[in-house]
Amino acid sequence: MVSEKRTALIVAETTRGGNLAPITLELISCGHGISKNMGGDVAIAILAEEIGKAPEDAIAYGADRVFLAMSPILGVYKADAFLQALSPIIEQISPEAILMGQTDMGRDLAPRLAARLSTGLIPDCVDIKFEPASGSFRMTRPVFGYKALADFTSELKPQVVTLKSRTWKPLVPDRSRNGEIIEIDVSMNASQFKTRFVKRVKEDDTQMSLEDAEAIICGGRGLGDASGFSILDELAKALGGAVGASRPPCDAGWASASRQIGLTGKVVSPKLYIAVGLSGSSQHMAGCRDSKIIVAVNKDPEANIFSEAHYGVVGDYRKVIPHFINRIKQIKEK
Amino acid sequence: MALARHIYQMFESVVGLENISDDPAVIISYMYQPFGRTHGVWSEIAPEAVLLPGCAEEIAAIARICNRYNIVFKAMSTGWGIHNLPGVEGAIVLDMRRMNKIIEIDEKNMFAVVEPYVSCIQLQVEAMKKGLNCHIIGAGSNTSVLASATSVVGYGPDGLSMGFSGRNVLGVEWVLPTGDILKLGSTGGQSGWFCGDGPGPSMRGIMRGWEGAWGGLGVFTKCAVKLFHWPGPAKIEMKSHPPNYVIKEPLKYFHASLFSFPDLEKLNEAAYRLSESEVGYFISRLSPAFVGMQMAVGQNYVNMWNSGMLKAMLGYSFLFVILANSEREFDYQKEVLNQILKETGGQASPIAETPEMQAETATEVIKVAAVTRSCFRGATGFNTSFGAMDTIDLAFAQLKAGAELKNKYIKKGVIVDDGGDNSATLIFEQGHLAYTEVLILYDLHDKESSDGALEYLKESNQNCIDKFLGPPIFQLSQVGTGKHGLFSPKCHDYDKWQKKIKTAFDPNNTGDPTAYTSPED
Amino acid sequence: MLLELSDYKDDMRRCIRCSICKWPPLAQVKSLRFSNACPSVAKYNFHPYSGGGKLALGLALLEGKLTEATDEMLNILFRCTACGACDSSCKYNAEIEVLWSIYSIRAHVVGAGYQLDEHAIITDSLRREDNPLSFPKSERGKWAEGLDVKDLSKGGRAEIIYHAGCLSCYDPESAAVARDTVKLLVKAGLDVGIRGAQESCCGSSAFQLGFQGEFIKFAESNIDDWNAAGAKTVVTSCACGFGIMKSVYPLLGKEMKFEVKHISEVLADIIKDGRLELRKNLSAQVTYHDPCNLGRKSEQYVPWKGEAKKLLGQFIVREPEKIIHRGWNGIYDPPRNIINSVPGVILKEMERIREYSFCCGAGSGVKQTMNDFALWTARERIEEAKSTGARTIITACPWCKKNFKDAIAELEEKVEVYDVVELAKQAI
Amino acid sequence: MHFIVCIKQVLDPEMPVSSFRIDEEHMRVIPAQGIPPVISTFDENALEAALQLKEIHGGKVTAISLGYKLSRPIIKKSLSAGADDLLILDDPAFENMDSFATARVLARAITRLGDYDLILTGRQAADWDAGITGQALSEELDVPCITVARQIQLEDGLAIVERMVEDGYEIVESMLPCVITVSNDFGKLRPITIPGITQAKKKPVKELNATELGLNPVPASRCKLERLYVPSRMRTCKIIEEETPEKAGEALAERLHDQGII
Repeated sequence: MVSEKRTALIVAETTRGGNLAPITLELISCGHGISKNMGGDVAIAILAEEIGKAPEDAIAYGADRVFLAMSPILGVYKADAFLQALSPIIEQISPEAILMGQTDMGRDLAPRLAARLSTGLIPDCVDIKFEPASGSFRMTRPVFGYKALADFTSELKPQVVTLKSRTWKPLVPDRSRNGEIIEIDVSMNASQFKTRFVKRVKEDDTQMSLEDAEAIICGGRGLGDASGFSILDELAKALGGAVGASRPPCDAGWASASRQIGLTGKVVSPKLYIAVGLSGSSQHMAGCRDSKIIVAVNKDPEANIFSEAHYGVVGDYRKVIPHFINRIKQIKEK
Repeated sequence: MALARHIYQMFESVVGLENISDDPAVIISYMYQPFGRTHGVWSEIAPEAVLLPGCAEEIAAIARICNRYNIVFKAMSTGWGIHNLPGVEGAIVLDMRRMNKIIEIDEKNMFAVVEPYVSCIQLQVEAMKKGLNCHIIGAGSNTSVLASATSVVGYGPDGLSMGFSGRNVLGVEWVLPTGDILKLGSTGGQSGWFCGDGPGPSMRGIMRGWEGAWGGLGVFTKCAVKLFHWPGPAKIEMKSHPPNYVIKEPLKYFHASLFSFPDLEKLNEAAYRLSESEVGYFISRLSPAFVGMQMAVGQNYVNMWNSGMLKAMLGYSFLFVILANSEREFDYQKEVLNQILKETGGQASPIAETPEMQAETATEVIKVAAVTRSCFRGATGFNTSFGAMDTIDLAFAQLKAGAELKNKYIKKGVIVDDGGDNSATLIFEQGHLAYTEVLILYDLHDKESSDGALEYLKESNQNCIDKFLGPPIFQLSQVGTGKHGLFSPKCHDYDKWQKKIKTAFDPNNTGDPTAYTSPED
Repeated sequence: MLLELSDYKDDMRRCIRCSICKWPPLAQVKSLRFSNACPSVAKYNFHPYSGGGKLALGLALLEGKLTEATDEMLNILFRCTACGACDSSCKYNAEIEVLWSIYSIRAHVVGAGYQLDEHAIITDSLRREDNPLSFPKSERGKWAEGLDVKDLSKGGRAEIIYHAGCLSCYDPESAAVARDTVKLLVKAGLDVGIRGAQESCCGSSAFQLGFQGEFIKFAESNIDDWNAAGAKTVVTSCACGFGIMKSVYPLLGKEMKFEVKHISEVLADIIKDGRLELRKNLSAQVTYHDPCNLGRKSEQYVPWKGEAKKLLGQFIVREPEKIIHRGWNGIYDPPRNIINSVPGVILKEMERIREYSFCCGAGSGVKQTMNDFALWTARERIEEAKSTGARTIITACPWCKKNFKDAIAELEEKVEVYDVVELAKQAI
Repeated sequence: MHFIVCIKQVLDPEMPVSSFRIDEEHMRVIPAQGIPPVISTFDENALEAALQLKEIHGGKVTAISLGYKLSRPIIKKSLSAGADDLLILDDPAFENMDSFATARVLARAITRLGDYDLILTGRQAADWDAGITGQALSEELDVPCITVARQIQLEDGLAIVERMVEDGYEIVESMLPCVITVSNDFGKLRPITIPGITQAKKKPVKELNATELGLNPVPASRCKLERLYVPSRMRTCKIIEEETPEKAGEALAERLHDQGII
């Protein structure tokens, strides 16, 4: 049964216990927007070992059709297994677009999927519009280390896209929505795959990962020495965020290299990014330029960071930050 | 057709791996030759390779290889000048830079023996340490002593007292196009280089004649040139800073004066009287534009020119320099000078008399270090016309004819408006010989200006013939192909004799014919 | 603003091929033996190795007569210390930017992806270790351990920032001189601070070798950091850095709230107004070597961008007027004043001095990548020094001193080499 | 063992922001004077991985580079670092290809090279930051693919790989041959040395164009670039002015709270 309706297919990401990961809600919200001006609907493929409230949540957050593929092998993400599970779903829907997150899974799976479907892929997309005239999509993504943006279109269908996290706001859940849940039988066994998952090790358990943190406090050369980072840790706790560093502190050994934010480090776009004692070089800004709100604390009014920040305080961070923390604590208690 | 590998390797074995190159970057850099061109800065013909020979024997070996494989070769020293590159395809360049020794300065017999890459300034400073001075050509002291003595023209304002390069050359070591090494004059054994005409027929006339063979008759590897008594100090200290270094101490018995005359005829007459009186160290008629461009550039020069001050001061004038060996001689020469001026109505301009101007003039007259300002700084392209070496009268006739013709082109706007009389008139051998080089400045990179300059040069040659002004010194060898066809019939068919000499000295045609004999016939 | 190669077209095609760039300004030639101005053409002889020869290459690249850079072309462009002798000789009679055309040809060629393999070592080191000498960044502050001076990398501000320079940070001998320099400044009561472990390269070798991208990053971050530290004066003893900070930093369009000075200027002032007394009698005959970057190359450079209009027929007038610096406004007298203020020391000048000084041979990466050429040039200069009768060379740059000492090591007749600061210290 | 490393020549990602200019009409970055192209930073990590594996397991490292008018000195840095031979695919047709076409051309060249044990690429190119070619290449060659590796071990025909994930790392095994894309956490490429440069001059370099690969015309790009521009981030920074830094800290907290940011 090949549906004539134009459908946007979401590939869901689930957490342990079978619930939807935050990125999936953002994907559904984006898919909902597209399907509206496409005059179509939103389908979602949930591939997992065990299913909690995922299908109901998916419908509540805007999905119309939920395709469930259950298998112990799908408990842990593995490209070959996910590709095999997805192909019958895609065949059945022949969607206009397939949306994934620009996440560990999306970055790995999307290129393989697009290659198999011989179709186009736009990774790390920050904007996607359906153009009724041409019947194809116009997508925008950052390139050249966030120094530029590029718009693409493509005639090929389905258009595979991975979306940058925290770009779309999830819809307000509406438990009264109704949607169809379709079970897909998946028969696969481990021996047929050439790769094998061994284990997953959680690092940095003390701190939240930089990619997920809502707020990031980043320290630079201006901290002067390693002791500066203890002040930033305190601020991070007060805001429930994580601490990062630009390259100089990592080179000087004040912070671990895994905490480095920048072109050759991690790329983040939290809601709030507080840059303390860092000049804002091009390599560093490439890692945080797309944060929603950037606050800069630096003693040099001419520092480049002030040309990229929304709010700024010119002064010595050792005097500014402690009082900033106290005030936050007072506000939080109220 | 690039040089065949085995031939390249032969040359390599002669001069050594690091002294030969045919890399495109090296070749293109040598092809940058703006001097004497009318259009652009690049030579049309690319040499096959550039070699840096170390001595006469190496050049002889190179010549023998060239004879066997029919390859044209031509030497260049500083590389500044017309016809530095061979004018035919498949030729090689011998850059003489490594042959830069002063073999000897013979104080007693007052001559120096130099290799091709010794420049006038280098010889001058070494000679002055022994109380001697050398003639420096008008173009500047960065030029090679040997080049102007053996192969290319060689005139300069100090010729009044020191003759010109052609007259100063004595013994010569000459690698013929065939590869034989010929020694002219008294260069054999212990008899030294003091005389240019050894036993047997003298070759000097054949070797260079009037204008030189421009590298068409092989390579001159050593030559002796006359030196002259230098009354000044052994070392000349400079003071002040660029762009005007000036001698620290004034020169004893030195005086430079700038005489202007009511008209050309009076200037002409004074020229005769001055040169026949056998006084003076340096004489040159300097045009207002020439002096103006020496001192200023860009808008400052234009303002100075438009003010008319230059024309008023230097309309028809001579720069005349006295440099005597003793007080009595100094007074005598000044006496002679004043008397001639009185009789010809010459006025000495007061500006030149100040100590600063005396020092500045002395620096430029002795060191000849800043001439390029007047010729090249104004408009990229520079050329000379007229200039046959003849009587003083003819020199001034050339000046008049040149000014007239130039004004026609100035009105067309294709050359720089330098008043038309921008030229240099030099006098030699006590007034026996003189000439006027009529200079034109134009823009090498502006087609209209380049075409205009080329047209002017052709018309100026025709002018020389129509008005019997004698063969022009530089144009003879470069305007269009069939170069000598225009002048040779009017000048006792010299071209035929030159071809006979070329064939005799260069049976396999390895010497570059371009500027010496017309290549095609 | 750093101009493009096409902006120098008018300069490159106005070379008249007069070869004056191969000699000192003619009026200053004093002997045949020491009448070379350009070490490159003096050693390699082919015309392209001279200033004018390189301009022809630049024009050929611009006009498409040369479509790619051959290995020999890279040799031509980089077997050259960018000492600027050709520039000051040519400018005696012309208004041609020879040195800046060469800088621009190098940047053009490098931008197109051509480079000498050895230069990859320098740029890798600059990108990873913030110095061109492949020493670890973590050891940058070692030279100043235990030194009684404000370390601004730990915060704080200072009136004067002493920028030691890469060689003074990593080369033991130069480091010793740098320590003495700091002691002298502190002794003279100046409010001086150093940036210790956070000091990074001034970018001068990157700029001169054509890697203008790397240079801009170092220059911009230095200007930011020096401004932030509230410095009124930045003092360095490295002439290479000084020359580029004076002539190129101002072109980046960033406000520089400080003045750049060479240590010899500061030292000469301190001695003149009595804060430092040179009492010991050293009774020595010395000669002084003018480092190119301290002298002619430290003059302010004014890039000209305008159009050439024609007056009086074909006479070319540049609009706006082209401001030409001829190299004589560099730092020449302070080091000489220091030498002359040492009792018993007699200064015997060499033939090639001041704006027509002859290079020591180390500049723009030559010491690191073509040491044979660096030593050849040094030997030429040492012979000239000996010709004055002196047996001690005083200079004002660690690079010159190091290159001279390396060359002297191979000569039998020993000659002493001291930085001008060492001379002053010996005389206190 | 035979390791193949794909290295791409890109515009220097660490060029100063002030020199980064785009020609919107031709949709390309205007090459700046004095800023040479570089080997993409992540591809250098891939090369380091190959060189380390070769030191342990022996064998040969082949570097492959694909593009148009590639700069030989820049690409040959791979040989100076230690690669044994270099295959340069240079053709006008290879200019502006997308990742999938690039994967197709690389796959054709690799199959021509004969057998291989491991293909290593950077996790993404430092210019268009796509991160597709490695995975597409594994599909073209029908071999497994492991992405964003930070450590690789080889044991009896298996690759045991630590790959980066958000909150730590995964350990995954794959049969050989396979494609592994390497992350910068693997570690920097070893510094270039003079001996490395002199040896590199003697190492074999092979050049092929599109026709010699039998791939003329090359596969068309699947997505069409419509516009390339520098987003104007005209942010006017609101500076919190107070008499003392301490007061400014407090005022900042209040301002962010009022704006609902904290």
